[in-house]
Amino acid sequence: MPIKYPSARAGLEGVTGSLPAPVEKPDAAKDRITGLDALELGGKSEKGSLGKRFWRSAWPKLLAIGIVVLVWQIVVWAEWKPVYVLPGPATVFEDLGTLIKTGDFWDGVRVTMLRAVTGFGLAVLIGTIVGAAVSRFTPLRAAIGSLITGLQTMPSIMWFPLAILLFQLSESAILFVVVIGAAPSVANGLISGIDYVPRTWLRVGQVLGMTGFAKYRHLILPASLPSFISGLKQGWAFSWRSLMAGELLVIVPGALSIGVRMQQARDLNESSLVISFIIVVLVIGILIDVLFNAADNALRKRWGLTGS
Amino acid sequence: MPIKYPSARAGLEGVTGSLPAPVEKPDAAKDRITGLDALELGGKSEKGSLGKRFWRSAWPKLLAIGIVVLVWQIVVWAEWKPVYVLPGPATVFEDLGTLIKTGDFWDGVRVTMLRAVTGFGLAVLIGTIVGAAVSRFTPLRAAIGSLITGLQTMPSIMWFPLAILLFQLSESAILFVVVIGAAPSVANGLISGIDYVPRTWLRVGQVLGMTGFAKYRHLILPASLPSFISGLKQGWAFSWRSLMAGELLVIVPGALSIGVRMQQARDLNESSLVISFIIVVLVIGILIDVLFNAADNALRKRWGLTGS
Amino acid sequence: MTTVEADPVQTGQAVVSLDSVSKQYGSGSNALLALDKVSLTVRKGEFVCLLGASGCGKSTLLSLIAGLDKISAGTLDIGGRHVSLMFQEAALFPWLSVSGNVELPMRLRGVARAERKQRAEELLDIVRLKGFGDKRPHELSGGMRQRVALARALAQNADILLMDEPFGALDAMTRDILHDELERIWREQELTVVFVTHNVREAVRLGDRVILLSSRPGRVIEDFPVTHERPRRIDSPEVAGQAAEITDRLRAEVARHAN
Amino acid sequence: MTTVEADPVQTGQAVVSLDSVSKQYGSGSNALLALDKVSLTVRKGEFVCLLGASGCGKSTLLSLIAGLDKISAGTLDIGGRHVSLMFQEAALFPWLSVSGNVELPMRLRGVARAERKQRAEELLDIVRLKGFGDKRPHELSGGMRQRVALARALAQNADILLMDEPFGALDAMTRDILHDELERIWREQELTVVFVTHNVREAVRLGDRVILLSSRPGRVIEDFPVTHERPRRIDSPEVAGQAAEITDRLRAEVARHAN
Amino acid sequence: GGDDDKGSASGEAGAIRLGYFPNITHAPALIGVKNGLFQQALGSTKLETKTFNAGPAAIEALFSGAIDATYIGPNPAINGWATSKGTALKIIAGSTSGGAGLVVRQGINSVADLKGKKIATPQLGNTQDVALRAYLKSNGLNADQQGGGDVSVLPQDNATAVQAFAQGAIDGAWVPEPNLSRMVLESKGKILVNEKDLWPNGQFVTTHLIVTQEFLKKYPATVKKLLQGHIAAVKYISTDNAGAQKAANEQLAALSGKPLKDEILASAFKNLQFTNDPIASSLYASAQHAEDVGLLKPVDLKGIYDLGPLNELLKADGQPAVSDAAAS
Ligand SMILES: Nc1ncnc2c1ncn2[C@@H]1O[C@H](COP(=O)(O)OP(=O)(O)OP(=O)(O)O)[C@@H](O)[C@H]1O
Ligand SMILES: Nc1ncnc2c1ncn2[C@@H]1O[C@H](COP(=O)(O)OP(=O)(O)OP(=O)(O)O)[C@@H](O)[C@H]1O
Ligand SMILES: [Mg+2]
Ligand SMILES: [Mg+2]
Repeated sequence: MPIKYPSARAGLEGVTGSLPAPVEKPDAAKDRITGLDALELGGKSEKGSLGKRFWRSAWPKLLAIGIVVLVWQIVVWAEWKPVYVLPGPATVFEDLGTLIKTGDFWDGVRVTMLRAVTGFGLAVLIGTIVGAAVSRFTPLRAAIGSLITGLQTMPSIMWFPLAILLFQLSESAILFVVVIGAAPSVANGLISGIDYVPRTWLRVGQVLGMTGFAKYRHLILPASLPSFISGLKQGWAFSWRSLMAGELLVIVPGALSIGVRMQQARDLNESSLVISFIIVVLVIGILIDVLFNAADNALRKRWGLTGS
Repeated sequence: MPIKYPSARAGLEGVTGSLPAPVEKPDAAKDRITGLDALELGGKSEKGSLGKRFWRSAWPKLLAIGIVVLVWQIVVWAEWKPVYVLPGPATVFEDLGTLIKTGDFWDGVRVTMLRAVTGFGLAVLIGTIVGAAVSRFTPLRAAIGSLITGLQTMPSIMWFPLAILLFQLSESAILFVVVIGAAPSVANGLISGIDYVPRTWLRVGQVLGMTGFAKYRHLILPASLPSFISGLKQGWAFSWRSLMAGELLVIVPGALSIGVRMQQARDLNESSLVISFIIVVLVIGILIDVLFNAADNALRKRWGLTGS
Repeated sequence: MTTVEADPVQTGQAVVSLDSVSKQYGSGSNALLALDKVSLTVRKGEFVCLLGASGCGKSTLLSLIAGLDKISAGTLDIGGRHVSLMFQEAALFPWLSVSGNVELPMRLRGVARAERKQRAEELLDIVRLKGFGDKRPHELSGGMRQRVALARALAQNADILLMDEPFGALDAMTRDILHDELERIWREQELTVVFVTHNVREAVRLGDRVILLSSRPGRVIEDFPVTHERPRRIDSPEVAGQAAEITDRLRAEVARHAN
Repeated sequence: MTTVEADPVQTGQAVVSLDSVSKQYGSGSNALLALDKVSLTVRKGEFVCLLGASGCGKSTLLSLIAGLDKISAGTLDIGGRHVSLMFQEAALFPWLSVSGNVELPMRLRGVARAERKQRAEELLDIVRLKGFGDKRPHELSGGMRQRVALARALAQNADILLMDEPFGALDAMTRDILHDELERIWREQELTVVFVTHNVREAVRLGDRVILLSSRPGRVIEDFPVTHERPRRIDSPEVAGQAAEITDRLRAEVARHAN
Repeated sequence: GGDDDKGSASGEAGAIRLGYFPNITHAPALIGVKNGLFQQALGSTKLETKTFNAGPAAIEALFSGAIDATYIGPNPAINGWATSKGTALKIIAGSTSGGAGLVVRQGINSVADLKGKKIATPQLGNTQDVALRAYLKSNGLNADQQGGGDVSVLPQDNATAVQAFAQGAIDGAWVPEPNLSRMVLESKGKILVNEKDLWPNGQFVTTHLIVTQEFLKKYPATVKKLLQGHIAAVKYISTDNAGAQKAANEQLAALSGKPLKDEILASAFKNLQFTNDPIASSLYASAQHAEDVGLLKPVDLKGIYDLGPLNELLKADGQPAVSDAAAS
């Protein structure tokens, strides 16, 4: 197969003409090439104002949203289902607008996010410790390695009896459900990351005299970070889903958590409200993913994995 | 830090004595060393009868189970909670024994596993395609990359209205819930694997003229396999959990699926039955994890990641 | 220091032509000009050796020719020919056995199974690794891996073969053998070769021309034609003589850079 | 072919002693005897060079001494000394910058921040990479990475320094400079060095002894003491002379093996 | 809670933890909490409330000692009684009667038309499920527990059932209020069977109040005060129906973020009857039906009621006493 790289050359042939002939001062030449580079890499470079950069990453999202809303609206116009079953975008966005204008809603978001962050934090802590321990001690791995995935397949709802037994009807019961839902993912991500640390690095670590904690701190954790982050991402998804179920365990009058509101919307069969909450949950999920992605991208850049 | 490796030498110093002095025929020497190696590596080698190998991986599990059962029994004896809330192991195992002796139960397992496998298979297919597409096309990634994690955070129960809308109350509705629960994990695993394919390999692939499908077949997929497998593992957990919820959607006359039976046990507040089902679900989860681990170990062996 | 335009005496068709090619990594304060207006023409069937200090841009130049990186300015043309690049690191795929790695380029071309098995065996024999086909890359020594990478590059059947210090990890004897083999293949298949090395004698032993690059930024500073008749021997007085001459030039350049 | 017992003339304290050490990889039909009853003593402050064909077991020997692999038979003793090993591949950590990589061994020893920053700069200066401290490993050329690995190995302050083809990817001039630096550090810090190379002249330039290994299985076949006075020059007639002698011996061994 | 031993000598707890559902069939609880009727009656004993979405969860909490008393439907109570072998709980008062029935789509006009149709119930073996199965059986139709038979009975939670009915995925459902009203008003369903019509006096228990036996034994005085609050709430509903509807709906809104629509609220209140009478006969009959259709192992319900304290209070208030006898 011939190797072609038209983009590389196409962009440059035009540029060449504008390059003045031999330049003596290397600094000047450097500057010019910097300029050219910026031009050439325009589509990819990290430069440009914050607004532009934001726009560049935002337009495909907006387009995607636009298409979904359009299709949805068409289906509604086609009257495939009665509007109380499948309300149109206008209705839903109106409801959503009213919803997010209430302070109650934001109180609920606060309550839920607080639980999510606490639970997830705990899950990360526990998952990391368990994952590190399991991948370190062979008998432990044999003993509970598979149990970790086993636990993960348990529907949150099955933990309710145990949660109530252990923590009564308290916030701790919710946290318990969240942690037990998310920690296995975190542990699994770490274990699989550790298992795939290249042998050469392990040998380098051994030669550098790394043992115990230092080995984890300076070698295993950074080397398994990519897999760990993807474990965290999955763990987040699990913890959020567990939380939505777990919040039904204890209902504190006052600020209503998202989980309760969602369940109520479902119980009341208010399609428009249900869809509103789907959107709210999606948006929160996406925002969190954006955070993870930022971490991931920073990491890939440091490792030299960006660019072709 | 001094580097010590007592285990390496400790084992050998004893052995040295039994080594006859200079041997002329290299083949004979080779054989002898093979023997010594086998001795030295006894604890780790893959040799030994199937039964022995099985026992070696099984004892820590059995020990762990033993400890859990013991603690449980002690808590029950201590009468922390009445037995109808926390029944003892004997009661539960008796119930479990009765349960698994019924043909109905196995029919249910069959129905559920069939759904799980179908749903998971579909999820893998869709997740792989979506993951490959997303990591390939930058605008697509910008558009729906984050949506994937967003979807994952959606509790399965929120998909019920949509599932009913699209598929009425059919098996397809269950599959829909399972697939939408699991596919994002699979896609995410693949995406993160692809993102971390070392740059050198990508460059080698480019030089070898890999493009399009061939590139995925011969480079991207094998290189991202570790992360992909861990994505599959997570995807399995999600699909199983979604299935347990999804099975409550449709009850097909004939055999009662595990999800329905579990829900019923809970509805009837039969602690002993609930625990029995927790055990059943755990065992299924663990068995599946063992399969994944087998794949993972084979992979690590091929990649040269086993041993120190 | 002015740029020396490479002007080969041969009259074959230009296969690789670079015209004031520059390559800059990074941007802003972090920018590094790796290659500065390099002009170079390699003709069909030529064997060109590249010499230069560590970090002067030799690997960069090869990856530009192979189309792996974008050039920052200038023009580069290889006329759509097939290029094969042997990297400085072996970069074998760990999920394939040794012969799997060698067979891969043939699989991609759709060569039949039996044929590529046989060809892979031939190639492993050429690089003196007969019987290692079933091993995994991690079971090989550093020099062995490099040789597998060579076999893989040869399996590509490309028109242009770019080689980045291919024999750096080999002992003198194995290297001598591979020199002979490479020369034979180059002749038989009328390959065009661009060969990076740090061993000046090796360059004179193999090359039709030896090109010297300066450091930071990399520029072509000298183009030595090598005219001794082939087959040459690496320890022959002619080779040693010209090598000494080139070494002096290189030494002067490195000294200049150090100041 | 009988095993030649290394019997150095020096009388210093034995720092590394191997007694009929064998190393076998794999088992059963897949077994490969990499080292066969290697006996070797390295004394305090000695600079020992290892030579041998590609795949003969040089890297294996170093990793056994460093305790990275288990020996299959025999005894090996380094008296619990600190060992530092510079691998054949640079093996830098991609998540650390260049100076981060160099500082790492000092961080592990608990050296204070300011001190290790300064020491890292010194070391980078020694390997001629001043100003590259903030780069990431992937931004370096192959030879530059190797030099960073050297700086990292030196930062370990070990008693025994094992080096696996440390200068394989360097041009002659940079290598000459590093020879001088390495020799200086070795003297000043009274290091014991085991140095693997394919460059016979380099071995004679640096070593107190040059040890020749045979191929498959690896055995010690010859132990050449190098007695020319230091400082030596790599292109001096004495070095060239002894190098030629050793090369002949090596060539004979490789030829024997090829039959 | 029950562990807070302040004044246990006088039979009074420091606090009582009461469970109920944010559901219109629990109106006395909603109103009692909203209007402070419980707290008023309890005096210095602190009232802590917990809400649940389903009976099994409430029983779970009761079993684990997370709550002391709860409003609950008859079937979870029977199940709790059965699994604990009559040691965990006692029914101490009635709360709600009526408000359930079979809603079907237009075009189904008789029992015979149900043949081959899909009918949902909230869960296998719950009150409505048993009622449907018993009704089908008495009309010569059979339905097995796996969803097969002449009529396909599908356990589905109320939200899913209402949704499925709206989309035509099921042909009907035997559900409690307010789902009943919602299916009629929103999805144009029609009531084929009002469960009321199947019971003597049109009365059958929908919700009642239970308490753990331990708490009852330890703090009889507190239980009595709780009952006082309950009686006051029931009384308030009968004296000021509009005010009661408003209070109930406000409490619902506080708990779930959204009030019921007025028309549904009104319709539901009309179908429901709030009474202190636990209508014991319907509980026994329902249990008997469950046994008949094979959904309940024979269970001795003797002693499940402890109506002594309630009757004392009713007497003091000049209301007629209620009975725990099988037939009234
Ligand atoms: N990906 C990169 N990002 C930034 N700088 C780079 C990158 N690759 C190479 N460089 C820089 O470009 C210069 C030339 O590198 P190159 O790898 O081409 O050198 P080289 O001549 O091959 O050296 P060696 O003989 O040591 O392999 C070096 O200074 C290096 O630091
Ligand atoms: N992990 C391993 N598993 C199996 N065989 C191995 C392994 N490592 C090395 N070998 C084999 O041991 C022999 C010696 O390898 P070693 O790496 O020590 O050679 P070397 O002398 O360093 O060669 P080079 O000069 O090419 O680096 C080789 O034949 C190699 O195939
Ligand atoms: Mg290079
Ligand atoms: Mg080696």
